[in-house]
Amino acid sequence: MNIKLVKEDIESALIRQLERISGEDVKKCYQCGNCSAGCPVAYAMDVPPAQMIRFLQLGRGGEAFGAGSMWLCVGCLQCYSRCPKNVSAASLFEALRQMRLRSGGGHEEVREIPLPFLKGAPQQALVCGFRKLVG
Amino acid sequence: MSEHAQYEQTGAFEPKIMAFVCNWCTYAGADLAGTSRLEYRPNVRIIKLPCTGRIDPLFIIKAFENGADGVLVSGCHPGDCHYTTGNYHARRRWIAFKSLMEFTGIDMRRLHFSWVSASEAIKWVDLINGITEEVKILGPFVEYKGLKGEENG
Amino acid sequence: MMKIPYYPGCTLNTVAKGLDTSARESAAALGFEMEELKGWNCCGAAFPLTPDNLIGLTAPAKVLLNAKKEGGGSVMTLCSVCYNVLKRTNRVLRDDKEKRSIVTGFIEEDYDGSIDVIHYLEVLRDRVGFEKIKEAVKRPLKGIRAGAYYGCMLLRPFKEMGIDDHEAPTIMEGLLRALGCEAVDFPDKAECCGAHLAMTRTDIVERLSGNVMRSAAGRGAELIVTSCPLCQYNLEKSQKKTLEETPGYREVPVVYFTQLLGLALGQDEDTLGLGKNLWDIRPLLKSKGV
Amino acid sequence: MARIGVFVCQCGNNIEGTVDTKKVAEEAQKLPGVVYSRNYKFMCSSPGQEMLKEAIKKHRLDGVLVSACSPHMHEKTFRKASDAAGLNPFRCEMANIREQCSWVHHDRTKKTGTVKGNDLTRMAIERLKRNRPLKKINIPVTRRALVIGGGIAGIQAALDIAEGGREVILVEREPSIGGNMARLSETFPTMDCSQCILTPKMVEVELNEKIKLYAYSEVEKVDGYIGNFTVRIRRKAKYVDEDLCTGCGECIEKCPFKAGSEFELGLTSRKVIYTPFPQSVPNIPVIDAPNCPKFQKDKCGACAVVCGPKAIDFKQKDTVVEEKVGAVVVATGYQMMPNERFGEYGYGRFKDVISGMQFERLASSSGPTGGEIRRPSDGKVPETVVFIQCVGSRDEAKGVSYCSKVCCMYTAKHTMLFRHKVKSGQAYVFYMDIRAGGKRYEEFVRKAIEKDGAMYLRGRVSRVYEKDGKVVVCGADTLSNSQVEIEADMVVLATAVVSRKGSDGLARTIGIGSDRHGFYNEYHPKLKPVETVNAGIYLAGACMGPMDIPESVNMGSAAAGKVLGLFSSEEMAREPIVANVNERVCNACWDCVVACPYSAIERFTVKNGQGDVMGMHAKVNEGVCQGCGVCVAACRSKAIDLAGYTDEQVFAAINAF
Repeated sequence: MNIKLVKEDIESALIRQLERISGEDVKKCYQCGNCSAGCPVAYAMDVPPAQMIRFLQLGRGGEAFGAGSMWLCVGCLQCYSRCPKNVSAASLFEALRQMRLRSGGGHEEVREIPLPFLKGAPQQALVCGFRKLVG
Repeated sequence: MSEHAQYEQTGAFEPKIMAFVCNWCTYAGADLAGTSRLEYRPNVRIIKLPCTGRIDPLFIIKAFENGADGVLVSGCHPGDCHYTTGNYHARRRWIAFKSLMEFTGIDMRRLHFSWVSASEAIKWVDLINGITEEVKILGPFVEYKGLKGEENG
Repeated sequence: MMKIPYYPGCTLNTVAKGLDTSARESAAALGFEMEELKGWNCCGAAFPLTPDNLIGLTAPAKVLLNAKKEGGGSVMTLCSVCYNVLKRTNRVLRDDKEKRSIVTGFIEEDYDGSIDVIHYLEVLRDRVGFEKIKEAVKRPLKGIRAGAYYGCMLLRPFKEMGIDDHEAPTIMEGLLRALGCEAVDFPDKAECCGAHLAMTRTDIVERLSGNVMRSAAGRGAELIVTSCPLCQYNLEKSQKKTLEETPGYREVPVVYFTQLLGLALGQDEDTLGLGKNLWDIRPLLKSKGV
Repeated sequence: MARIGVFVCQCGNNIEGTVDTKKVAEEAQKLPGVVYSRNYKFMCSSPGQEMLKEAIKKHRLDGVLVSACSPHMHEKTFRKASDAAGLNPFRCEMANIREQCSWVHHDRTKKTGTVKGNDLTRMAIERLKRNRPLKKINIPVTRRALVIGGGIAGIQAALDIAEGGREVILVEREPSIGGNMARLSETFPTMDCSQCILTPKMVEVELNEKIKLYAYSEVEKVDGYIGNFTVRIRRKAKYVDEDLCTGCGECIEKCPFKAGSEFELGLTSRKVIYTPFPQSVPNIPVIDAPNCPKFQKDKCGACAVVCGPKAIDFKQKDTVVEEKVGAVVVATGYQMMPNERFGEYGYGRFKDVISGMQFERLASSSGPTGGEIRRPSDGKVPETVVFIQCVGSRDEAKGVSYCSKVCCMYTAKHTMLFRHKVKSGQAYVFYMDIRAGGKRYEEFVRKAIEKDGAMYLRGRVSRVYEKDGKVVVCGADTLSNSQVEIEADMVVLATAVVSRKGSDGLARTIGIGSDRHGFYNEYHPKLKPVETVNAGIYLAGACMGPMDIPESVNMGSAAAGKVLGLFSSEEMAREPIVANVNERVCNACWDCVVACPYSAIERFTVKNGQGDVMGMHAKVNEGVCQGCGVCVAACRSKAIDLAGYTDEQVFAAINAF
């Protein structure tokens, strides 16, 4: 990958908006990798949490939005509870989702969800899932 | 035309500024402005004290009484005080004193409080030029001079 | 009899009925009554992860408001997720005046976060006491090696939940021992089960829940207890896959901690809803002579 | 009427260029009290100074004003010249017409500069008229030092001061000196054995006649000021008579009871009567009373039975001694952060998760395993060891924002020691950054990687759990962007260096500052690194912040140098710019006491001959006062003034404005 770094990207409105929504300051992260180490779904992510924050630090919103990682984070808060800098990667993932959902993009179509699941699953799974994944 | 021309007495009002500064930071900063040959308005007269914490509010009133049109108090930056906490005392005193001065009718643009370190010659220059300009616009401060006159007379 | 206002939440009214009924029966046996809130709504099933999402706080705020109006100084939950959402929302309303005014403005009634949100487990530990439960046990679950699965929502974030140490919790083990079980400690007891990914990514849930179950079974757990209906669902369901993939793995029943409590207190297996489980606990009980 | 002489310097053309010095001198001459005034090319030159001296004598001047450069430049020069001519140096004053006039106002017509030069000179003359002759203050100095803490920094300071010929009292809290360094196996980057280089120094302390060692003692109180401190030291009961004990060790041998060894960090146990380690200095055992059945149940007493010289004394009590010293070196060291705060790493729950300091003991040939690396759970030699750096350090969530500075180096050392002792072993190191700034440090770390094959992983560990006799480490390697899992036999945590428990209490006792982490504050972070705000009290070693052995030794020597400098004469002269109290005006409101940054003002009780209390007033300790004048401005009744900067002087200058 070749990234051309420019000040305008690093200070871009997009990143600031993500910070505002998430309540996080990406500069605080010093890239220790603890979030990626403890994240239960990082193995399935194309961009694991620490790297996602790194992209945001570099002003690369495109890479962060382009990755599917945000749809995998379930908010278990393992990252946040062990972060030495009190940064919540989960909040940043949620902010990415929120921005995507607010702009009309959704991740899942309700009709694609299997009927047996809809019948048998606890309501909370559906409520929570719909809130996080469906626009 | 050389720069000094603008400072020459042209009959216009030239304010007198009195500066109370601490020995370790601001006095040294003002010295540095000299060694760096920076130029600034000649309206200021410095009185050196060991620390801004030594400054009695009465000094300021006396300065006004003796013809100062503006007064500056300047010392080390918070945390840099040569005497550890002297400038914090000065700041606390200043906060209390400021409202009192306002109450007595002194325009707060005549009274300035600043931190200038031993390395901040440029800040010192800008500060003096700024205050001189500001006080010049305000015109002479006469209320307290009158008081002295009465007392002496 | 001590009365404690109780918020069941959606899932306990339907899929997780067993969690509800077993808890009520056990409470009665232990000397307190769970008084269901007259008016309640869904808590939203997820505390908003971003601080600017205030709309997500309105539903739980409404629940808390009703609880206060009904006169209790506290409200108790059973479901880990409800507990998490209500407790954290309550804290926001208590500590953040600005957010409180927006949220309460939206629900058109003020609520100041003044009630306490507590979990059934806390009542057992702090108000009833494990010692007293031990005395009340009629059917000691001797010889059963049970593992306690905490999941995420009961414990994290620690600063806000504070029910127990978030890295090495022991509250459920304390209960298990009081019931006569042998509590099995296993490393993955606070790892994620996959949660709502059950909806879209069963492969991930199977892997995460499978890890939890293998970790527990590896330490000799014959039974898992939990306090979250979604964890229960995931841990139970994913085992089909685990059985296929893991040689030597045998299914492990996953029940609510209240079901085990009810059992030990001598309640009827049917009213506890044990029959609804995918993996039946009863053969285990039989084999242990309980 | 005053007899003032005024000397206006041209400074070549530096002043003369924009200030008409002749005119300034003429204007000054007109002022009342000025009897002599002139300008001169270079006042600071020898002829200039001579001229000044002559004028003082010839015109019987009682005050001299030099209108020249900044007093920061030449005040000392002219005061010295005045003194030589018999004029009190504080009757010599300067007006700054160069740095603050001629150099900053470039008006070549000299109009601007001359106006200002006149003003500055006039103001200074009016001030000078009110200058009182002042005498330098002489303070007697007790040429004897107290060193608190017998770690390597304290040992170094004590030895250097003793070497300089002065007496030292060395106070150590533990039964033996040596500190944390005594625990270490080898030292980076040279890999020489810690005890081999430390023990000779400890023995030197014991043999040095100038050093009085109070082991198993604590400083309770420090009163006084530079040159004149009184120290109260509590000597904890050892239950062993130091004068009788020969250090034979028979009692330790025969003691049937055991307790966890503090020195070995719980890796093994020690007897209830013990010395921390075999090379202890002094080699006198102490009885751990809370764990001793003799004290708890009045049983046993075996030690007393076997002791030949009858040195065991169960009835011994704490004693308090008072010592007079002129300077204090604080060298109380550090401790490691309690690992229990790391639930995710399982310290305290998993036996094979140990701290770096415990690893030092495992690797030390005098340690519990005789230097073999054996894990605590089953004594097996571990093949795979994971080292985790920054456990606590740089972890704001756990309250430590700083870098502990030594962990990168000692972890590299650990991997080498491990590899040297377990040839087939593999070491893994989780790190965030490698900080190896120091002579031969970077090369040392590279050697650990390149020669001894330590696998360095850039990332942090999320959690550790036990599985089938292994400790599984789950971490991230951010360079390959992957989660990594290592089944290790043992995990070593490089825990943070933190201040000693109770360090802030000691700071209050001795009147020095500490930061929010409990480390002591130096006077100036760059230019006065061993001094404290309390004159005469110096710092050495890691009580100031994390530091390694060479730095601690540096600081110990530096502090000793400062102490010896202070002790170079029996009296200490200091500038007389100090506050003084007009006792009759003082109404004892104590605002000054509160305001003083140096605790230099005391509440003084006046008593008559019969000892009746007649009143109270503030009293300035001239030895401690630094002359800032904060008290003067704080005093409501104008009872305090500051010599050299009196209200009278300042008002005179303002009035001449």
